[in-house]
Amino acid sequence: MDEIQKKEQASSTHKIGIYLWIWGLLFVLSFFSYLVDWFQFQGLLRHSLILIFMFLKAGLIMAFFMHLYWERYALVNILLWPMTAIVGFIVLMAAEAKYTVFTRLLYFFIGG
Amino acid sequence: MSNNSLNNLPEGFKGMSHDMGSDQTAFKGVQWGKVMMWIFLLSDTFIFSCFLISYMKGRTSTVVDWPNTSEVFSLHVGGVPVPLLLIAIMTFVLITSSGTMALAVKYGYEKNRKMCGWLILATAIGGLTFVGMQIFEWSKLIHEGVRPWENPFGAKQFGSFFFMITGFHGTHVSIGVIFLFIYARKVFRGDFDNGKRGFFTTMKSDYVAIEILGLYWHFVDLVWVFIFAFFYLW
Amino acid sequence: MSDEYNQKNTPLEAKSSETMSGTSGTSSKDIDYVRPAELPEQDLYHGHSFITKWIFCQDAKIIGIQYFLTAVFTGIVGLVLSWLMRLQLGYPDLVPFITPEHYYQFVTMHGMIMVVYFLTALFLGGFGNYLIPLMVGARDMVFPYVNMLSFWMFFIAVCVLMASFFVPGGPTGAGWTLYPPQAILPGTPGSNMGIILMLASLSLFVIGFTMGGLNYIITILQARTRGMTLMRMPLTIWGIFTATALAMLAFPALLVSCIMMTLDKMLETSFFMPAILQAGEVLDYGGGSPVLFQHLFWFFGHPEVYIVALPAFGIVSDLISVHARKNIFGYRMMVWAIVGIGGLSFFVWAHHMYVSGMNPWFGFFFATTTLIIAVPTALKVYNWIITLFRANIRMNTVMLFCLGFIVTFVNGGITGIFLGNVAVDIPLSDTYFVIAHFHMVMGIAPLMVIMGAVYHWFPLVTGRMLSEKLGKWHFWITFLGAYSIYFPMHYLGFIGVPRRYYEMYDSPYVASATGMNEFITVAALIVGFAQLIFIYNIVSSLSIGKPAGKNPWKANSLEWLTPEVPPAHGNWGEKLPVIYRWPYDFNVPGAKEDYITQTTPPSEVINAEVQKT
Amino acid sequence: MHPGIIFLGVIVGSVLFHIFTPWWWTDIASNWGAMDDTINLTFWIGGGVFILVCLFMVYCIFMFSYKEGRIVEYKPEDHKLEKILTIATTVGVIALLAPGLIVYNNYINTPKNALQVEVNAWQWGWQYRLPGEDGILGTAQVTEISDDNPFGINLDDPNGKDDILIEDDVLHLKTDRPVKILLRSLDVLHNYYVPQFRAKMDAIPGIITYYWFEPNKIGEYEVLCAEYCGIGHYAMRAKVIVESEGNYENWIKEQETFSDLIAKQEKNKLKKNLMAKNNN
Repeated sequence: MDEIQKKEQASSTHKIGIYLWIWGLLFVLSFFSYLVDWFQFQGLLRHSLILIFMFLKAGLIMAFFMHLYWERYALVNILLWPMTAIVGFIVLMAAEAKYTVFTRLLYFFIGG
Repeated sequence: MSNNSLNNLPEGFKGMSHDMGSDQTAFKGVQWGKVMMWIFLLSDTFIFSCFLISYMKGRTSTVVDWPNTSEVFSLHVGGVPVPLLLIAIMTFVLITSSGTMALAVKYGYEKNRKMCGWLILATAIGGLTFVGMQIFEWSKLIHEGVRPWENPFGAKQFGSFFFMITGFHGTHVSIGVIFLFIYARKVFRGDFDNGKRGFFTTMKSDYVAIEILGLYWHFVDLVWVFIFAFFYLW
Repeated sequence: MSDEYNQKNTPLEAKSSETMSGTSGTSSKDIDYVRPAELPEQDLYHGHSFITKWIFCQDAKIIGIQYFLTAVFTGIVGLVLSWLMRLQLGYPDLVPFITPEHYYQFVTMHGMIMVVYFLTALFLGGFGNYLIPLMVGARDMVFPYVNMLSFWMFFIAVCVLMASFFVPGGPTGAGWTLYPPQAILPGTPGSNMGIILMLASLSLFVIGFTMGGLNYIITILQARTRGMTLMRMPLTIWGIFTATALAMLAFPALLVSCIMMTLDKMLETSFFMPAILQAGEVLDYGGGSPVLFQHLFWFFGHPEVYIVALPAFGIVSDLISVHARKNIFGYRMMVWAIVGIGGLSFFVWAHHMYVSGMNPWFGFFFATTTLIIAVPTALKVYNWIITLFRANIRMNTVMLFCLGFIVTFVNGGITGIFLGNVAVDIPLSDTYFVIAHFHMVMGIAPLMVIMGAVYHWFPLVTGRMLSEKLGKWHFWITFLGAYSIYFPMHYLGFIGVPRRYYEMYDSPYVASATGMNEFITVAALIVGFAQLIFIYNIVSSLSIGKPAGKNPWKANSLEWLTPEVPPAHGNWGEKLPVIYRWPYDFNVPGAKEDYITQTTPPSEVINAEVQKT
Repeated sequence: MHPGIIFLGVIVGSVLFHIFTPWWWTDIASNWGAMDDTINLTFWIGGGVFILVCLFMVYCIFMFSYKEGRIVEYKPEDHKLEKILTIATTVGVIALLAPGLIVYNNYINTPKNALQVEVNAWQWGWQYRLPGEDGILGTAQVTEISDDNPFGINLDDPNGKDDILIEDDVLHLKTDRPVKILLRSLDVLHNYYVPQFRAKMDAIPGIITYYWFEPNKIGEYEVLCAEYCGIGHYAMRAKVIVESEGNYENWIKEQETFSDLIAKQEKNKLKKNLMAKNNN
């Protein structure tokens, strides 16, 4: 057990600097995503900026605060591959939502 | 139980195939509790994803205008409306608490009891502040007439999804806060140093518990990142 | 599925290279080398009083039995409900108290009980708890306390479910799919307390199951004994593992839809509720989407089908191999098929919704993914029957149930291809063809496996054999009866009889089916009563059954190799077992006996021409 | 008796049942013969696989029943055989899928000349709306429905004025003319299903769904609700009458349009007002 703990410690106690760096980056990124709203960007620009900052933040939290960057690939892959199901669900539901709103507008309001 | 079987393991994808092909454990050197938290968080990710996907479907397919979140969630500072101010502060608080939690985990592994305990306590207070601000936000909106079943700003679903998603997230934060306080007490009492047995489970305490709690707390923060992006900003 | 990728690079040969590099020593020692233990011995809580030993027990074996008995109890309730339904369909007006309200309540509760509270709980909670620690060589589940909570959460869920029979308005009659808007509107029986209790019960079930599921997954991944690689696990464990992984990822969708529907019911939110005009009044709903519920439900519901099927696949593979005295054919392909089916099952859900009014273009996507899933499933069937080829088949009750499984599963699988292919599904969906299909493939087929598994593992659990004679009667009545219930039922679907009809003899072209409906009802009653033989067999064998002794079937897998039979708490006595091979080394050329247990070191069977490690 | 005999009996019995069954498809009365063809194709391929697999199983249990000392084959894997089986299955699956997708493509693409019929479904009944001379249905909403406006047609939509309203559950259709059924539900899920036409689709509140078919056989057909919709589900029937063009034209002439309905109501109102005045 000692060995394991030592190993664990080796992978879990990192220099305090890295945590402070990530922390700072998270604040900056949050501030940027707030600015997206402040400047009232619209359309594609707004959405892509929101997504970029979101994924950067999420990635930093997962990789460094949750130590995923230092975990072995077996665990990382087990955790990330199921997300494909979510991605598929999102894509299909987006298509479904578009279809729903299309039929609603067509048959309830616009006609023709 | 000393052995060197966990040293010199191959890294990267090679390491992955080695780990998966080996006996005893698939995740080398990862404690049971930590795997449990990870798999639980994976399951929880699916819960939040389903909530957010439903929200996407609901928001896209309603023909009534969606309220402008930037206005709905604005605060008046000196008579001037500042968009999303409260939400920005909440995000700030949650990220702060996430940072203190990360440091607590680090000091926990270094067996720095005092530092670890105080940082957990700071995290708990951050979480409590977050919940407090959420309560403020809810009461403000309720005061303005937003209800789960209707609201004066636009689509009915706005209130429903707002209360449901932030409520579910808030519940997660609250549960986390409770556990943070419990663990802060345990750390100060020295349970993790002397391996005191748990009250319910009768299992020995270990500093890895702090990391497990940390995983949960960071996950709560992670979810907030997505809620912030999709619900407030989009 | 996640592990799909990981497993890809897992050659079995990896072991041998490790063996070589492991130690320096004499050559005879070399071939028996197994890596030393990575983890310390598990810390176990041993109960002392009656309560901690038998009721709030942390031993996975006891929890497994608790799960089994609770699930069987709910299953019997479901069975009785199905009789009542069949009586109404076969002999309308014979039983006066079956009104349409009651009929729909029976339909709903029967479906929900059988799918969730019976089959899921039985396979994963029952067999999973009992077999996982034994088969992977662990002392117990990794979190015994959480495991205990899991059962009690399930127990509360069952209590809430049963309570809904006694509330005003009765249980919900919304159909087991609980489709809104009708599930929460007054036109449906039990749309007040009934549906709320149902949703609450499902949520509790999900929470309880999550606790158990974490245990199963982590025990399999992180608590295997020395030498037990993933590719040496019995297929039972693979099936249960993949099913649990699916459950962990699919149940969230159910939980979310339950929460949202509860809010729709209690707070009048409009998640699933568009503008609705009922009884001349426009209700306070607006803008919601009922199809969203169906998507969420089937995103859970289709993996759920495999949550029931995959453990059955796994268990039946083991039973066939042991009783045919031959290794399972294509073990690696079997594993890949299980994992592949599991992974794909998240991309096929909307084949339940071809005529639901979803985006019509989805039909192409989902028909394709669904038929892709048919390939690994078919391969599994081939491998089962190839295993029988040139084997030495014991024609006992267990094997009969396995054969019954193959027949019913192939039948149900092929009708599944009808329903998965979108153009074929359109005329058939929502008819009796669907009912016949899913009862054959996820009712009767898994039930055959459960019964076979009970005959197989009863000696392990109780130390006594079940009666073969009664077992054979039980099998033939159940198999022939069930087959003659569901095989003709497909043809009702061809005529076009829609499902969930309380009665329909006023339609001209259905009148011809009267005779068949009566026949099916009689068969259903007979099959139901035949289960009394089973129950009698179990109860009587507990005291008068032939003592089984150790390893009565001469099986290889680890659960039969415990020092005590039935296994005690902690399973393995002083020392954990060490594993040297897969569990299917039957009739290896050159070996003295027709089986080589997993714990037999290579040096003891030096003459056997073992091909796999 | 050897169990193999009984299993063989089950297989032979299944085949015989299939051959001699009196229960089979109702005679098709629409253009969806292709659906029946794909079903038959699936039946032949699937049924063949079922028989082959089961016969092989029966063969095995006859030949290899337990005998002490029997030589058992020890061959954990056979890559060649596995590959052949995989490819054969894949080919079979493609053969089943491809025609299905082609038929489905027809199913979701309505021909241009299709006659639109809107079916309104509620607990538990049906009514219909047909476009008038302009061939366009007016927009409608559930929230607009009232005694004066039983279909909830938007009053400011000019296309709706000449819509033909049929407040009855009997629908007449012309033979050999494609029909696009637009399904609108007022409360819960329903499904407008005529077994002889093969086609079906759910009616969902909140959106409009559709399907099409071309009736090609004169006669009366029973409509069933095929999606569970509450207590009255089993009794939710209607009737479709497929008739020749002449009869159809006669029928449609007798039906009331939305503007007729409005005019009638105006008249009633006037009458009522007059009566009220006279009484004063």
